[in-house]
Amino acid sequence: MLNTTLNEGFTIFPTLKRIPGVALMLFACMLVFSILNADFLSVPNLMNIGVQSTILLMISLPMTLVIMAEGIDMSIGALLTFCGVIAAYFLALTHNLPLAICMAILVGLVIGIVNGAIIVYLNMPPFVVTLGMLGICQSLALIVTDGQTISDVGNTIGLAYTGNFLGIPLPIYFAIVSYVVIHILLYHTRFGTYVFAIGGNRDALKLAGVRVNLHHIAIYALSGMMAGLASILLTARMNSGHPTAAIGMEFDAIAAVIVGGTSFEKGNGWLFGTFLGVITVGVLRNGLNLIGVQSSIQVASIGLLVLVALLLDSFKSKA
Amino acid sequence: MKHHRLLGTSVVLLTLTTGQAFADGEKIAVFTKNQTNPYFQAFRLGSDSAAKQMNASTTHYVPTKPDSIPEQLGAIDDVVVKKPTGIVLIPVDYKAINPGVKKINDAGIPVVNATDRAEAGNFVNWVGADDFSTANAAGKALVKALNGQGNVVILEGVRGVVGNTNRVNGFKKAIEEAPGIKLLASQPGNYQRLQGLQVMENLLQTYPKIDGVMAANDAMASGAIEALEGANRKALIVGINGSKEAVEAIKAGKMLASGDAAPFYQGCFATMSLIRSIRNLPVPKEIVFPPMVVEKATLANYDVAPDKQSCPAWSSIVK
Amino acid sequence: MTLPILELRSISKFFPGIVALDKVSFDVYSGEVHMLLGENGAGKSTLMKVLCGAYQADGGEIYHQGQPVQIHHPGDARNLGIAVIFQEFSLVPYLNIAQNIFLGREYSGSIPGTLDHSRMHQEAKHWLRVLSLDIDTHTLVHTLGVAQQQMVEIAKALSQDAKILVMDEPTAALSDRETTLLFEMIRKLQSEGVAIIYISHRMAEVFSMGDRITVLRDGKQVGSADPKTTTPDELVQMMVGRRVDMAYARNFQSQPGRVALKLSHLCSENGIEDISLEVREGEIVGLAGLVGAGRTEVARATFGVDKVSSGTVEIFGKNRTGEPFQSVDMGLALIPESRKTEGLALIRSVEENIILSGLNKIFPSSWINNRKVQQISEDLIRKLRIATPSGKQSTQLLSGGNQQKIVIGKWLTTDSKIFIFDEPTRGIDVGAKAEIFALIYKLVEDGAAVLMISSELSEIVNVCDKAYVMREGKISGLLEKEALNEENILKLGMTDA
Amino acid sequence: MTNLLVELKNSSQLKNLFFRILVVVLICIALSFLTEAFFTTNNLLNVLRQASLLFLMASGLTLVFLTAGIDLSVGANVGMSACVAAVVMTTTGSTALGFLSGIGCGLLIGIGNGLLVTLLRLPSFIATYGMLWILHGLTYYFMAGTTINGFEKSFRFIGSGYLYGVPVPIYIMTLFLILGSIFTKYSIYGQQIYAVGANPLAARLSGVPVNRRLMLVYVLSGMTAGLASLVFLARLNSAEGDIGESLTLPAIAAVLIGGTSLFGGIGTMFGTLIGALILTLVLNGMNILTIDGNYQALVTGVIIILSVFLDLFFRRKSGS
Repeated sequence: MLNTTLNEGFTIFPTLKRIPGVALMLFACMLVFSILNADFLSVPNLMNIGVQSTILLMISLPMTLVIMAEGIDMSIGALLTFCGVIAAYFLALTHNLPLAICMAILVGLVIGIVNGAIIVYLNMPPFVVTLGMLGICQSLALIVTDGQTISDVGNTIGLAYTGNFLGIPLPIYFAIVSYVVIHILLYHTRFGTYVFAIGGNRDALKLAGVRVNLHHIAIYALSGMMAGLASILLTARMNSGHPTAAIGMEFDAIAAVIVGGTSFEKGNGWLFGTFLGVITVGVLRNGLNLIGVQSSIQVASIGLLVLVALLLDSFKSKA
Repeated sequence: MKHHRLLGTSVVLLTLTTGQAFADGEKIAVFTKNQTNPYFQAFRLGSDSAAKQMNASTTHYVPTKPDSIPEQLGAIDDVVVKKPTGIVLIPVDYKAINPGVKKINDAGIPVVNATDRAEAGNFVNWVGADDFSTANAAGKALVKALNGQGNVVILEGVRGVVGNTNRVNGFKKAIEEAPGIKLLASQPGNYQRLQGLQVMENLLQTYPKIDGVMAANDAMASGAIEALEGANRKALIVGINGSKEAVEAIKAGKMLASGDAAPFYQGCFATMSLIRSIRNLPVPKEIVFPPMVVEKATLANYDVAPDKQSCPAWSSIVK
Repeated sequence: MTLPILELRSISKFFPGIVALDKVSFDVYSGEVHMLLGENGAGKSTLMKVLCGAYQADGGEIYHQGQPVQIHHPGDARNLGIAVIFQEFSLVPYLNIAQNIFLGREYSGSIPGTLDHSRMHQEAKHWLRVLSLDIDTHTLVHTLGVAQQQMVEIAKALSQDAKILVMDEPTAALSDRETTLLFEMIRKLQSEGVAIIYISHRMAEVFSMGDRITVLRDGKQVGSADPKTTTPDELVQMMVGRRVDMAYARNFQSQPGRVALKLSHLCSENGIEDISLEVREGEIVGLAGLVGAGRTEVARATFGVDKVSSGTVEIFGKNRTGEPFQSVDMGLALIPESRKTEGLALIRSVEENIILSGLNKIFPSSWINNRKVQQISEDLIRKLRIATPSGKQSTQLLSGGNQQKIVIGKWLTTDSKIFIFDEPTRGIDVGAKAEIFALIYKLVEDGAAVLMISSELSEIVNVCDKAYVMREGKISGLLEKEALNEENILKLGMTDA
Repeated sequence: MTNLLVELKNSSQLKNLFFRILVVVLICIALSFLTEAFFTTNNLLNVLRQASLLFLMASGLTLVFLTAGIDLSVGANVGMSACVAAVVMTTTGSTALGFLSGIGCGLLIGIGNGLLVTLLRLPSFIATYGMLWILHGLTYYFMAGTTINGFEKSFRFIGSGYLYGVPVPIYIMTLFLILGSIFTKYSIYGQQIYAVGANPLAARLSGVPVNRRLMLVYVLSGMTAGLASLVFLARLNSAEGDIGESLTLPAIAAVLIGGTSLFGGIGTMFGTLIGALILTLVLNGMNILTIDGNYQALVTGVIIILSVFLDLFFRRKSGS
């Protein structure tokens, strides 16, 4: 009976067993890097980590919900790329920022809904559907840009990434807002409750007379929409649209979610864990760069991070 | 030998007052695109060698995912925090890098641009080979060998990468100039060996008579060699980069020529220029390595493996 | 004479290969407790699922206070004021008690779109108090024990202040105290005019609680009865039909041989303590007790599924250690409680399932000879009278009885000497039941040792040579010869005895 | 009633397989109408040879899928094994040693994955993903951006040689297809692997040594990757770090298109072969029709979704 947790609100204070390996890893990394490099704990550097983690965080948060609902979204990286290209495309075309943003989010939303609809109504494995969608988005991005970089986007959108408010970079606000919003969605709304239920006991939800399918699709819609939103930052970051910018990011997101203690089964999810997962990867990359560790070692250490974090968990659950 | 050929080359020179500074031990951050392409390895070795000669030290930053723009931008953020004495930058994408360059400039860190010419930003100078004329020279070599008669296919690199566009155009120019040469097809092989091989295999099926192959890099060229051997067909092949394997292939008579972008020398002189400018020594605004072609005649110059080479004296090249 | 609040007329429901409900008519009035009786697999649960909108009836009509109504969707059922306490839990493991109780009926908070957690927790607390259940409503249900989960189920149903309350064997997992509590609740609700449909096959409850009794058998309605005028025996007659004795017919005397299975002071990580028992060749030993008393855990620990924390399992004097496959090599066989989740690879064929356990023994070369596989499976299909068109049939298309036979048949391809049956007849129609027992007897006559777990006292009493009774993870007694009767089992099994 | 269902099922299984072959045939017919260059012995052999590389990677993966697992490290495995083999061959000059080291490397990686999944009970998806990064890191580190090339003719033979006018990789593919099918269908291990995938608990309670079988599957997958790497090596005559990476997702796609279920217990080697063929045909067709490369991923994606959908559709229709 150790593992009893306040399920809404105070998830930031997990009970003993819920402290995932990732939290320990994060702590360890912070410790090591702050010893090895003076700049690490400097405010601008911490800002850096935050800013760099934002995009990944924005797609990992909804990915948490998707995985809780015993699904997976392999298309998110390609979708992020595609939306970014769309944003850049419309900026170059009309130089109308709001329009571009709307289009990007709209495209993300639509593709998310398509994913969800196929998965729920045709009752197909999410992995397959989204893997197919991955290819489709990849192509669409190439087709829209014909493989070129779209850089005629003006300077307004760039501010979304470089600009800051009260001395804090805008992306940080993006991150905070998306976290808070999705936290509320998950822990303080019907939708959130049903996310737990769809993964945990879909029949129970049906018997409770809830329109399960709609909520199930909504999860993927949310995932797509967040990708659209994040794509704004992606485009802003490069101040251009590039057809292969975020390819493969879905894996980073999935890894962050799993490392954060969300499991593929029974709707067992933890949003804050995902946050930790994302930050840990960010800290690791940043720290290794500061120390100037060879890139090949960086590659290996990311793999180690993922495995060790999970091993810590599996040992804890055995102990 | 090779130095002699370079002696003759005229280089635009921007004279500065030669105020000698004796400070050394500069920390140089070198950004390349990926860890797998020999081209960048040669570049890294070049800059290491140069730094060693001038008592400076280098740290290399390579995306963990090959050619990942967000990662390169992230690394730049981290490095700026670290405030190295100077930066040598090969942008993954010449447009998408802009925000990164801006960040470096804002931090007041001197930066040299190498290989792919960045769209904007203040650089100490640009060091690179002119992809267009290099490709054009290689193309011309092929045309010459074919006596201006025959069918040719082009294996493109990654669509949308400026280097690739220039190389392909260089090839096409060479073809246009020779009325007897017919361009059958120009298909992307994404600089990948396997893709170059399979694309070539498939093209061999469509076209019964292919006399020449122009590949945008040596990896695809050697892929093409394998494809031809596999199909028991003969064609003259040119590639670009003058890499070790190309040199061997040319020696073995499997390959006609390879346009030499002189990555090692680019590394050398990019780094030298940077250190020199830091020490207030004069540096030219541009160091462009003139088109050179590795072929039977010039093989001698290329017999040294990159890791055995060391940088020539600054004066031997820049007059 | 008022109208029944709910009336079903000749409801039918078909599944591939089975007629689950065959023209069942059934009604219930406000303020009465209508007992729905029947063996497992008689169609009670199906009928209930039709009531709550989980299934669509394939025929028949439903009337609510005389008005014809359609129940297409659980929502419809709720609108009619029907609340259900399910047997297999309808709880969400990683939601807390309050969220589960109000699943699908959440209270909105002051900020539009958000939830009013505090209010839900208050009400949840209220209902838990009513059931005198002392748990924090923030507890995630996957951390609760079976009994507690059942109580949450009940709280969930009660909190819907339904006009019609359907209970599917609500006491199955409950201790005595909880049971009496539940009964008090039912009386109270009854007095408030709630109509209660109570599904059970426990005589005691039927007579203490029921106002009316309807008996189902094999999906058919075999009759109604008034508890005041009928006797248990009559009901049993109705429930199992003429075959009542035949089901357990045991026409041989067992000659116990040497000790085959010996547990001494066995403790497992799943909460069984100091279990010691013996099973000899040629005898059937029962393991009785309430659900949750730890009988299945004993089986799992013996077979090596759960880790043994202390104590020993001896098979013909040899110590058993390690994984199930090692137990199998030592001649142990387990027919698990749940066929679908533990017994069969449902998407694979009958053949493949039957052959699975025997593979090593039948094909020592580890290369399979399909003709031989076919022979063996066809042979077993014939011997066990498994109703399947062919060995190639995928097992999920078969009825429960036939599936169970396959799970048993699996072990006839090995040279197992000791068989542990965990609820071998759960959810099987009476005919198949008889065949299964015939099988068990056959095994015993051939000198096998059998340990049988069953919740149906009559089975233990009629089938076993002796029986151990468990309570709260410990063995509370051994009953032999004339001492082996239902009263004694209940006495030893009762939590507060 | 059940009789009818069974007939339906059996017939649908036929339909199911038939449908896959049909797709291949249809693509072929379409292509041969579009260009005369397609339906030539040369091109067909060429397609088969390209498919063989994909199939070699996918065949091991199929076994993993049968146990409801996944192996994302297969591409990285190919890369590393190829480099190891190349180094050994160039340093010792012994083809045999290179061969062994290549397969050995794959095997070790397989063991690593197996341990992570069985002993430490990590979800295969994440375990093999972590493995992927580690392998890449090590490979990059030791290769340091160089490529090794120029191998013995005798070795090159397995990749680019011909036997009776047919490329050697095709023989290897056929061999793997046969061995794989025999292993899955006619060995008790194969049977047990299906059972483990279909219902691990039931398999365990039926006396199947589940962990050992899982281990076996990952080891085999690793070894196939190791062997595939050798064929790659011999084919490309050069080794570099990311040699196999571009084929990881296609290999997974091939398995899925081949009708192997993500949830385990269903699937065949032959299906995977067809999956590989379909993917290769699409690319080959687009090349010889010189269609813009931008559309390749699109077509592939659509094919993945469609084929799996039709597969499920038929299976559901069969009432199971």
